[in-house]
Amino acid sequence: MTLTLLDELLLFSGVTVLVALFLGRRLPAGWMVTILYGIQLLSLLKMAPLGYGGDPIPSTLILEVMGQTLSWRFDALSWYFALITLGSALLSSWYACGEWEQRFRQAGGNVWLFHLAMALNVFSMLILLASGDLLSLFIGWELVSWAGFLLMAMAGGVATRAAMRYITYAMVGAMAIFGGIALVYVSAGSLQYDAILTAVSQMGTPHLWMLVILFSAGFGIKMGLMPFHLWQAPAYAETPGPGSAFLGAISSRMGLFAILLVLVKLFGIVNIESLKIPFTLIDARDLLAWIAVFTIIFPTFTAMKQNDARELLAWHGIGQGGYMLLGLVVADAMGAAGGLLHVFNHATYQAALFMAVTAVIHRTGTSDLNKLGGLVVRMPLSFMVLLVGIIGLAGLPPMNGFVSKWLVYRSLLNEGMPLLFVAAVIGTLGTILSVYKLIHNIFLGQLRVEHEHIKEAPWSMMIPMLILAAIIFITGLLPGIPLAWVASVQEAVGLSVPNYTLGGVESASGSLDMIWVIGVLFAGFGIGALVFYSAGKSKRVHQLDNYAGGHFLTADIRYQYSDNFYAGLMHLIGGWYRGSFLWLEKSVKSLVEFLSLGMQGIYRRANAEFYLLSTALFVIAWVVI
Amino acid sequence: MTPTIDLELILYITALGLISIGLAGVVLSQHLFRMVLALVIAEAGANLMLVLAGYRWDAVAPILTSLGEHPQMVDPVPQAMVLTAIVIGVGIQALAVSILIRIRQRFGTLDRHEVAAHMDAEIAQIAGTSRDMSQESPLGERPLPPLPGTPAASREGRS
Amino acid sequence: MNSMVVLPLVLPLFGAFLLPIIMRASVGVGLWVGPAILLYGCWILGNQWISGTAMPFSLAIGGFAPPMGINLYVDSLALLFALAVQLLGLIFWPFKLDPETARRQALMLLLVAASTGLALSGDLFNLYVFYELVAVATFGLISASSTGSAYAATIRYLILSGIGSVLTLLGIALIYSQTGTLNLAHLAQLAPEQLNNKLGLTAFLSILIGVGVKAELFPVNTWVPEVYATAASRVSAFLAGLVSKLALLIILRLLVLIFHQQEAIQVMLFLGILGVVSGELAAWRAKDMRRMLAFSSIGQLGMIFIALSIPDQAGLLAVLALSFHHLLVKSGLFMLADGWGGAIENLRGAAKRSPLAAIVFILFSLSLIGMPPLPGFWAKFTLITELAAQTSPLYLIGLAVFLLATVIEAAYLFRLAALLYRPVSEEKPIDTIPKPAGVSLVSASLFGVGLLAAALFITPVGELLNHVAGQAANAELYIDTVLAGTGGGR
Amino acid sequence: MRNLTGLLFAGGLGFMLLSIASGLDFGAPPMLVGEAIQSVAPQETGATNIVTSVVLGYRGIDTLGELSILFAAAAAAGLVLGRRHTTAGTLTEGGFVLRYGGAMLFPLLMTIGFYIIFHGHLTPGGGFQGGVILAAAFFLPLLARPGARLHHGMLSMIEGFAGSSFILIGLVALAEGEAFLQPMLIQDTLGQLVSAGTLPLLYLAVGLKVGAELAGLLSHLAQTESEA
Repeated sequence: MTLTLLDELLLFSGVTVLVALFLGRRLPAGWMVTILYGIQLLSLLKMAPLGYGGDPIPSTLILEVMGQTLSWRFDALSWYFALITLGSALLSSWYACGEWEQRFRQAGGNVWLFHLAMALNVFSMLILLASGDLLSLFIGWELVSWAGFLLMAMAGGVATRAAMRYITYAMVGAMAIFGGIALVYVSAGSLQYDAILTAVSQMGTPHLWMLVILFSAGFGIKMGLMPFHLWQAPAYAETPGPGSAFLGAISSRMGLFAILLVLVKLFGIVNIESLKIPFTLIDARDLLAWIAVFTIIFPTFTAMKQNDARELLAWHGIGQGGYMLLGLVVADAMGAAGGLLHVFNHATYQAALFMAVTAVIHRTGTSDLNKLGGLVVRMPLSFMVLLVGIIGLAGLPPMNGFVSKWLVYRSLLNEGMPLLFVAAVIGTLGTILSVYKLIHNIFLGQLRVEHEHIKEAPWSMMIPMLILAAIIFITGLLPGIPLAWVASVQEAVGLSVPNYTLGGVESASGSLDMIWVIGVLFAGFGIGALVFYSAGKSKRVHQLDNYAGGHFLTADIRYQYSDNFYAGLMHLIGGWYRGSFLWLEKSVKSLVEFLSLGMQGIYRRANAEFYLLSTALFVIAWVVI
Repeated sequence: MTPTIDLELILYITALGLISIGLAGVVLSQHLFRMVLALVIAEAGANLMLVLAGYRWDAVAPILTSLGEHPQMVDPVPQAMVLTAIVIGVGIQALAVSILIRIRQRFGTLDRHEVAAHMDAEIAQIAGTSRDMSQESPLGERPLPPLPGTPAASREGRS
Repeated sequence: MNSMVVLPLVLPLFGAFLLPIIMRASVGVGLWVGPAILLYGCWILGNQWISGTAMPFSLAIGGFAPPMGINLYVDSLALLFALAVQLLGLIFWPFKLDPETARRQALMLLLVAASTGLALSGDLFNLYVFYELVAVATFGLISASSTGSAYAATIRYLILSGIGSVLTLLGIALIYSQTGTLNLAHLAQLAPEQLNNKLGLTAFLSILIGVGVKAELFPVNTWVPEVYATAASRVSAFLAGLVSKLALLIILRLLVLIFHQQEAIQVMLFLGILGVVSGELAAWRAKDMRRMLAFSSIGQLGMIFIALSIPDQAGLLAVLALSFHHLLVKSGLFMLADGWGGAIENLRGAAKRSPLAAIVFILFSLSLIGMPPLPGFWAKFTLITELAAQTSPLYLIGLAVFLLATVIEAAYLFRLAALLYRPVSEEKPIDTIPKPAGVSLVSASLFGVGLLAAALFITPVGELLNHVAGQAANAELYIDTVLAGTGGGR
Repeated sequence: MRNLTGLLFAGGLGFMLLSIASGLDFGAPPMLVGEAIQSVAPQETGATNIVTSVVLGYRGIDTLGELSILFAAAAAAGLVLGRRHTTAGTLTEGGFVLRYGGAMLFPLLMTIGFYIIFHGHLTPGGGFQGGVILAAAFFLPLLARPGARLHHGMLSMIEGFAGSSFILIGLVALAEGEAFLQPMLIQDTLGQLVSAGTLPLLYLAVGLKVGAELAGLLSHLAQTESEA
């Protein structure tokens, strides 16, 4: 029996877990684990043909358990997601090594547990991505959920609380999927993908509705789709720094992966489109699209109100997931490509942003946007990375976020969905506003006195950030590189493929060539720079070497305030922040509490004999009469 | 002898009536000893029901008096079973009474509600939990992390 | 030696009768009597299992052929349960030395013997006798913790169980009046003509409610929280883990062999659903660990009742899988509760005091929730696929309730797990945090190891259970073995 | 309100059960097993009292279980009530008639008890009935003299050995290659005092056990009453 490449990869990943488990208490554990992620990435790159339309690679491991066959294999879809997973794991782990780790340990954190949790997350994600049938998918799904719980909960305190919330949501999702799997199993007689494919074509509408609802709710919870989005931001924001970079980059995309696999590949968009909602003009696909759009808008505008940098980013992570789903359910060649490409792009800039913010926390000790400012002069490289990241997040050229969002918008217009388009643009507006708040409050404005002497982030943290920034720019310049992978993913799940080039996409309704765009942009920058430098000499002065209102400034006077940002805007739209979903969540919880109280009452204030008597009476009466 | 409907009905009414009385007694009485007594009554009913299952018109007790021909005899199996059931009942009643003695000594009462209240209190005391069923938030709760849209979102306010 | 199977049933009785005398003569010898008997029982049953080519077989007590005499019916299901009884009896053996040791150990032996009898017996009234013996022994063991609350809990349980017995006896009387026999196989033969009517149904429901008292059937399970909260953990573990399953076994046999009416099944399904709902919801707010486990046990038993309402092979497989899984997990959890038994609040930071216990607890919780590679997942998987395959909408409601209950279960179990890992508050010395006693922790870990082993060998275990379920679901096999068999041991 | 409901429910249940039970063919039971036993019992067990052959033979294990229940109840009661018996010194002594009447009844009751036990296989009666009378014999003096005590060690000896000899008799059969509790030594004529093989021995064991058990239980109850 020869090991396939997939076996090799999973083996390395398992070894990483074991190393983290047994050797993780030694000092250089972080580096060891990082190197092992590197090896895993290399092993994944050996499977690179998958990214260019290669045949799926099976694992030799096939288990027969309780009459079910469990198998694992990698195809283009798995490979694409695995690449993002391992890439972000490698960089996050790299970032964690060295100074961050020492600081974390000094603060009472458990470095061993952190690396173990990361390794477990990666391992379980790879297992999930490799799943070759619905049952192994569910097993991987649960593993990912619990591994994520471990990483989120390990910081203790508020983090544990957020993680508990997460796991409750995740269990709801898992149980929805479990129920869905049971229904599928009954109608298909097997959980193999082939059998399900044939079974789906014979399913009645109610059955299909039920399955679509169960699966999209189940997977959607992990993605933070609209009614189930509340858990995500606190959970990710409270995870230890590099962990949140990793989780923010890829964890909730597992939901998207599963949606792709089950709803798109197995059920087929066509089938979902055929599910009409009675008395309305919309069908299940439109429903999903609108959920996606609301997932873009609401969390993005919630992010705008955050005063904690990490919470702000985490809320954005939810919103960006909406773009991906939106692109996917539009499901034409360009839309799906945009959605899938956005997974990659989002992972890069989200990781970069979390890392930059963590670097700031590392140096200043706070992520409160109201207590920072002016750090650009002290941490210029981190500023650059953050700038690159927010440009990507806002979807502006020249970074990669622009490409994927452009594709999504384009396809919305092409497919004649102007309302969705407008809604998505509103979401982008919110994004731009809130990321400006982020960069302004941290890096621009007045440098605080207490931050006068801080230094740039250490190189162990800087290098991964710079690598990410470079990737963001390069894939923005040459989107054809990831688009090639995306195209093979689309092929693998049975969607049509756009006509992509190295610089973008060509289509009859409008092409995009980022090389040109960026060329023009940089030409513009060049002109601007020319004007700036030719205008005369500028002098660099200390920020307090200034005056206001006729007085010289001193260190204890603030001449620039960064809190209560967007006061005017909030005055306009503030009334819309009602916390309705929070209210919903609370009411569900209170309902459970109430019922629980009632049930305890049944048991505690028991007249047990009366119960027995009445049960006997009713049961026998039911039979006799 | 001709079987009469009356005897049958009377016997069944007696047996099932005893069970019903016992059940009602257990449900209605507030005193644990009375509940035990009601249980005894109900058991008597069930035993009677069991022994009725073997009754036969025109038959004698299942004991051979002479070899060879013997008259029709009633079913011996329910009789044996009822013997067993009675003894089981006696054992349980004796145990019940001895437990009642102890409860009386510990709690000074045999009223079911008072005993239940004492019991709840003692369980809670041993476990170290608060006994009341107040609406306070369940264990492990912490105030939620700063929420979107609430004024408290700014963690420390202005600096 | 098929006839040896009677020994694990009789020897514990023998030992129990003599134990007070032996103890009086020599405590040192007396302490070894019980474990030796149970070990011997394990050995016999294990041997029977290994060499069990001739299974199932029927063993006539006293050599009287079945419909007249009482027979033991030994199939793999009965043997499995009998073996579990002996093993758990050994694990939960009351070692504690005090003036009452002899009585407590004698009661434990009686409990083991009666439980073995429940697993093996093939006669309805004989089952009733053993059921009562289990009850009495249980009352004794519960009240052995000799607190006032234990006595109060016992008497409440006793009265409820007494009414249950009355109903059971009534059901037996009705069945006997109708058919003139009590042998299960014989009844199974007669049932299609004689018990497939209202009378049969009434008899079954009376027995169901009566036996349901011990099987923690909603709503006659109100004794559960208070008894489990007051009894010693080992006793609670034995009750929750095994005795409830044995009561279920009676119902299972009746369903498979005798009563096939839809109404009977629907009642069970309905009450099972209510049991799941009430148990899991009540556990959500429970403030001390034993009560939480008790409520969770009610919920789990409700799930098993739901599974039992599909009395074919696949349903029985789910019943068995859930039962044995619950047996392992709940026994282990109750062993942890021996020491962790108090208020949940006090457990804050307990992981620091006893890391192993915390890990074992998490393992059990994960399995209880149905985390995939662990056996709990497979048990739940078999159940939900079966439920989804049923046509009646009540089953789908059962499925939905089952899934929602799992969410609640996960929430309260992991709330506790997270609490275990909370940092300890400063002013509280670490020694004051409760910690499971050594022996209990070892037994709990033993159950944990068993769970992991089951996870590792899930395929053979699954096949085994499937085989057992197949044998148990085969009513013809039962009838043929008992009535046409030669009486096995003669 | 709940009282009314309880009453109504109990009545309703009884009524429904009655309507079910009235469907039974009273007085002409099917007696499938009963008939079969009646026809073969005298030959198989050698007892003229067929109830006895059912109790000790056909359903012998039931009887064993029942003995165990009694034993369990006694042990549990002992566990609950504890060993610390205070003699009830405060209770008044019984009068002359009571004391001496009790003493005089003692041999009488013993004789009757043993008679009933030994004739259990021939006539109505047997181990249980006789055992109860034996227990009464021991308990009567206790009532007459509240200060008196039963010898608990003796009682537990009797109950232990009686119970275990029941099982031993069964096990001997097993060791002989027969089934557990199979009746043996049946060679005598039907209806004699010494007949029915091991059955009278079993009944003796049952009688002694029941007597000891009940006496123990009762004295436990009687003596614990006054404990503070």
